[in-house]
Amino acid sequence: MADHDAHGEHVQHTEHVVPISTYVGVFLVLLVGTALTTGVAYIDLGRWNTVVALIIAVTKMLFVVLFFMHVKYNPGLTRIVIVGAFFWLGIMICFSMADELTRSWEYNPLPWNSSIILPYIQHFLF
Amino acid sequence: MSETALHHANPTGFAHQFEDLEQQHEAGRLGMWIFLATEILFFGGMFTAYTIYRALHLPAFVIGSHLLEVQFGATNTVVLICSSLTMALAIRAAQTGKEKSTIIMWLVLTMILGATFLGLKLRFEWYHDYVEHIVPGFGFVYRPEWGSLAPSVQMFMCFYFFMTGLHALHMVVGLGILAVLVGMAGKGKFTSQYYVPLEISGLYWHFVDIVWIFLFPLLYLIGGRYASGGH
Amino acid sequence: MIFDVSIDATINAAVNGTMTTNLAQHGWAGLQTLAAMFPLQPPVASSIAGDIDRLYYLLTVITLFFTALIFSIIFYFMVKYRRRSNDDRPPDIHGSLVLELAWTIIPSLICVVIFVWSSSLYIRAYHPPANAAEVFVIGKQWMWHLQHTEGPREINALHVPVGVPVKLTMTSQDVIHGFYVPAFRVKKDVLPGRYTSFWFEATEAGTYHLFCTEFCGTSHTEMIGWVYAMPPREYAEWLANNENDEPMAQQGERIFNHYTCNYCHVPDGSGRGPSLVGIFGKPEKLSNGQSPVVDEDLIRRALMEPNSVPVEGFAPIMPTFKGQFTEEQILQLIAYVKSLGSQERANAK
Amino acid sequence: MSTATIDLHEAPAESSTNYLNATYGMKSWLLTLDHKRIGMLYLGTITLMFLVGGIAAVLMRLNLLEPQGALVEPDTYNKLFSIHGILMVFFFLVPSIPATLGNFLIPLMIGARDVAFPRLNLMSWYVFITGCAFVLYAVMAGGVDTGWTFYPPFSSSYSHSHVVAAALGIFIAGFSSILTGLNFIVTIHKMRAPGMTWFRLPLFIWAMYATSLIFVLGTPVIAVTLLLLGAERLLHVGIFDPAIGGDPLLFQHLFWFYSHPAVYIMILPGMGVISELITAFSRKKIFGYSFVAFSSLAIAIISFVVWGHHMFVTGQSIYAGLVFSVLSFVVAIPSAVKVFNWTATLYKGSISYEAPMLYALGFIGLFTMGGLTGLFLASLATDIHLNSTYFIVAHFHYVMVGGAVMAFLGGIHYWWPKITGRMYPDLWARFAAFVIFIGFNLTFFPQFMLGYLGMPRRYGIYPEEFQVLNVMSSAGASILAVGYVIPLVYFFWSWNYGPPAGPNPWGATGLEWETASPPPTENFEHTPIVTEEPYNYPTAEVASE
Repeated sequence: MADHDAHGEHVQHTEHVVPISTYVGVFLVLLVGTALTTGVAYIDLGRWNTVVALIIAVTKMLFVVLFFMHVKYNPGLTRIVIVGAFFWLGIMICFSMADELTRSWEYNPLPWNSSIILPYIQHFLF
Repeated sequence: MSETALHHANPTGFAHQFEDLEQQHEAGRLGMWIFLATEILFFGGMFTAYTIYRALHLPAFVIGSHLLEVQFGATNTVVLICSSLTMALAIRAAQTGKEKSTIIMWLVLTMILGATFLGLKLRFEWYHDYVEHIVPGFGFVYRPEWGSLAPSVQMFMCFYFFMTGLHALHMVVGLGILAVLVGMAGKGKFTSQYYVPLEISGLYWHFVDIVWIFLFPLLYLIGGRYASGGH
Repeated sequence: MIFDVSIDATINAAVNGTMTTNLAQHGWAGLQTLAAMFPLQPPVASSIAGDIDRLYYLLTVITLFFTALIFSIIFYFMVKYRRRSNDDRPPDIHGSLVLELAWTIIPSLICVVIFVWSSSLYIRAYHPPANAAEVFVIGKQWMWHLQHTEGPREINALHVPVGVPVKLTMTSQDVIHGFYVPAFRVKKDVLPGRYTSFWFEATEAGTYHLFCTEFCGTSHTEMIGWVYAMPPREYAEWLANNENDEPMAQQGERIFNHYTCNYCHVPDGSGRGPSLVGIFGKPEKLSNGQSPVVDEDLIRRALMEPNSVPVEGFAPIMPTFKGQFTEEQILQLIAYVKSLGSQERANAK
Repeated sequence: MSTATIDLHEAPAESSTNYLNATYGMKSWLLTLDHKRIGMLYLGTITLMFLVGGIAAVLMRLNLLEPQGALVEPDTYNKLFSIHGILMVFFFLVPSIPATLGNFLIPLMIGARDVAFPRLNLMSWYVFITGCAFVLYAVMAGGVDTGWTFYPPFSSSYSHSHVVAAALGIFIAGFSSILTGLNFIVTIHKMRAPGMTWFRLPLFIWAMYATSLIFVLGTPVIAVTLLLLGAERLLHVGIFDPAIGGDPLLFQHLFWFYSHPAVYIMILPGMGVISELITAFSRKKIFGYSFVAFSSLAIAIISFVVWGHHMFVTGQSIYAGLVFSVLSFVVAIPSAVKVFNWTATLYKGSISYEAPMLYALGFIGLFTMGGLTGLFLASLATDIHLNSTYFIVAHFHYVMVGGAVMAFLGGIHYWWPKITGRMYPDLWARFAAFVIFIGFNLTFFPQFMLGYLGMPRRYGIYPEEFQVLNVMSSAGASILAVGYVIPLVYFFWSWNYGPPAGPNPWGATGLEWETASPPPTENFEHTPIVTEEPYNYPTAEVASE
């Protein structure tokens, strides 16, 4: 590593001034999103209601994060922090769900349990 | 929460431990983003519990969701989105070196919108819920039409109050930060060179907005409204 | 059995110096004394205990080997490369990719072997064979309440036959408890509001400790008891001597009729509720599209929160029975529903 | 690569004013923004908490001398082990190395004047002592008897002790962890001196960075979990109570989502300290720098997906158990990599045996034992038998006490001259290290045997056949207690009367040794410029020139 690498992320930060038109545009997108998500709730889409609602929510969040929170104009580190946080949230939800939703699963013998491999290991070791 | 902001409310605007103002800004911004990451996990604990119970008790959660009034949830969403816009404009005003009165105007507008959100929530939602005996722990009454799902309906209401309550608490803290910012702006602290406190407080405010963007469909719109057709 | 040796006697022996004399004069006897003072394992009394011990000893060997390896290398380096003068100049060593890979891959392989072996034992421990005898357990602060399918009740004691697989279905009346029999190498937490289970097959007759292993309050340490593993004949005698209680299924049927469950759940399916005959262990179609397998937990849920298990083709009119049954009565009802299945099978034959 | 030499005994001009004597008075300490003083404030606080937790441990071991309980009522015993666990885990081990040595050393090691947010740093200490106050209140008001794990429904509905105050204390102290972690991450990212690239960072910094990640990502979850628990207990409604369809296992999931990584909060900084000690006392580069550095990050990340191994017998799904088991084995690998690299670092070194090095070697041995016995618990079948027995107690004490506390003591001994500018009697220190090593093994090795014999943990009364091993363990504990008191005594002596240490008594590399002892308030007279890798000790090639 060479010396000039120090302050590696300390890139010259040009303060980006977002035009008002962009802000207003994002604002309008958010309003439309809210109207859409409320409206869709009155249409029966079965389980897709939830999916659509979440897609709209994520889209709205992306607009807020990218423009209102200036992430579009920020260095990569900020994005790593955000993605990291959601990744960790994903870990928590997925692994907890993995337990809660598989508790009542029927037992299905796995191939390596069906006394094919095990005797060999035990025989080999003892 | 407000600590990062307050820390930077240093009168000189520049803290001795940094090499230059640029480094200080970067540090402040990164600090706030990391704080928001912890906030994501903080709310995340509740979202995890919510997701699991929703999967296990969906019918009861639908009943519970239909106890909430969509129009207030939607109105509050719009109010918060407006406040995010005014917050962004306050920062922009500082960035572009506008008069301090302009900055203060946008900040005060943001505060008014935030207060409106809390007012609506308290007066038209929580108070009503209290009157209708659907606040868990405060005279919650099982309704006969819920049948044996009543305990799970109560659980949904627990989630509703924990999550919106925690969100409202963050709003209150946000209002406090905004008040400090208004004071700082009044003293002419913010220039086009130095507005980091504004910027990172803005990040916090937008974050609180995002939490609501998720809470609204997850709490108010479970299972759709087509069955009961709203209220 | 090693546990039969009196500890006091051994300590006295050790104090009097007889142990050391023994070691010198009669090595084997001395070792036995030592083994009595420091037994390494509880009695091996179930079909899975020996297997778990073997895995345990393998892990012990691995642990000792690597600890000894690290310690001896460190000691060797400490002596060989001790600082001789302040002007020592060690060579410039950065690392070695080969070594790094070696000590990443070799432990990984060891871990894979242990994982596969261990997991298969684990699955075995928690999947009872179909012919297992059933005992139902209720944990409450601070006692164990057990009932055999045949009817006898026990408190803080469990009589089981040797050579017969026994399945325990457990629940708690208050907080979380843990059911642990060291001699069988089995343990499972006992939770309120749902059923957990495990099984074992005793292989040695004897009297073994039963512990509560999930902290449950003031008298947690007194929530202990004994497991009596008996030869089948003695066990049959014990059952015969304790037939004050009728079988659990009959008790369940009595409750079933007393609460007029039989008005709706008519065996031929013509009632207002679904027939319960033969449903246990089979998937049941619900009106929300799911078809969960009927197990203990589902029956419990159907009693407590019937609206959450709406059976297809029936109106959701069943009232909740929350708070109306004791945990014991629910278990008896479950035993009754289970027996309905086997009766049908018996009739078919 | 590196041809630069360091004159090991070159001393910068002695600065007469340093961070200790720059200002005087209570107020100058209580309002200080200096990271070094804040580190000292933490050191005092956690030492106090360690003493209280230690007294609880001593009483427990005394009680266990006799099967029927030699000393206290069962209820009191339950409160003793609960308070021992709560204090030691949340109020000693979690903040131990990060908040004291981390606070003191991170800016020094990266060549900065202070951490990024000094006021936040001071605030974190006030938050921490507020948490301490709540927990100590819970102790004095009658104690708490749920164990440090707070499992509902016992903690939410059945316990009659001061659960809410204790949980609130942990909740508050959690924010101190979050603030500290946040501060460290920003400091390490943004405050490095010119030339201090990521791969020139001392390994202690890498370890602290990994630890901070866990602080920031894990602690909020325990905070919200305890909040829910408190609400459930106070309002009698909630989401963990099975009576209304809640799942008590969900609490365990959320609790261990933080509390398993928290184990790595305790051990990772220790590993960082050991990397510093091993290199300094063998005057050699670390073997496989990048492997040691990245294994810290790997541990921090994988530690978040293994929590279910605490729940193999608690009614968790078998399928989840399989996944968590295999991931638990995976997390063992980076730890093994570290141990092997430390050992290889000794090869052809110039090894000396001052007290810190004895602690470091003790750490490697005990951590190896602790880590390997973890395999017994990651392995599903053996965990059925060993879960909730003394085997677990022994295992985590080998990691947390044999590992984290040994490293903490080693680090304190190593940097004490830097912190105070004074030496301590090395002979006494070596003696203490020896006593602690012996006492520790005598205390906790018998507990492995007790565990396999089937003695459950949290038992104040136990069957007679377990007495011999328990008496051995208690005897060891008394030796261990003496071992802990000795350093306390000579450190107090050294603080006042110790001979001056000079800037670099060990001849070690690293920016912290290039400034005066104790360092001036601003750490360095001029911002240092880094031109070489860490641990760049003179090598044979240099000597031949």
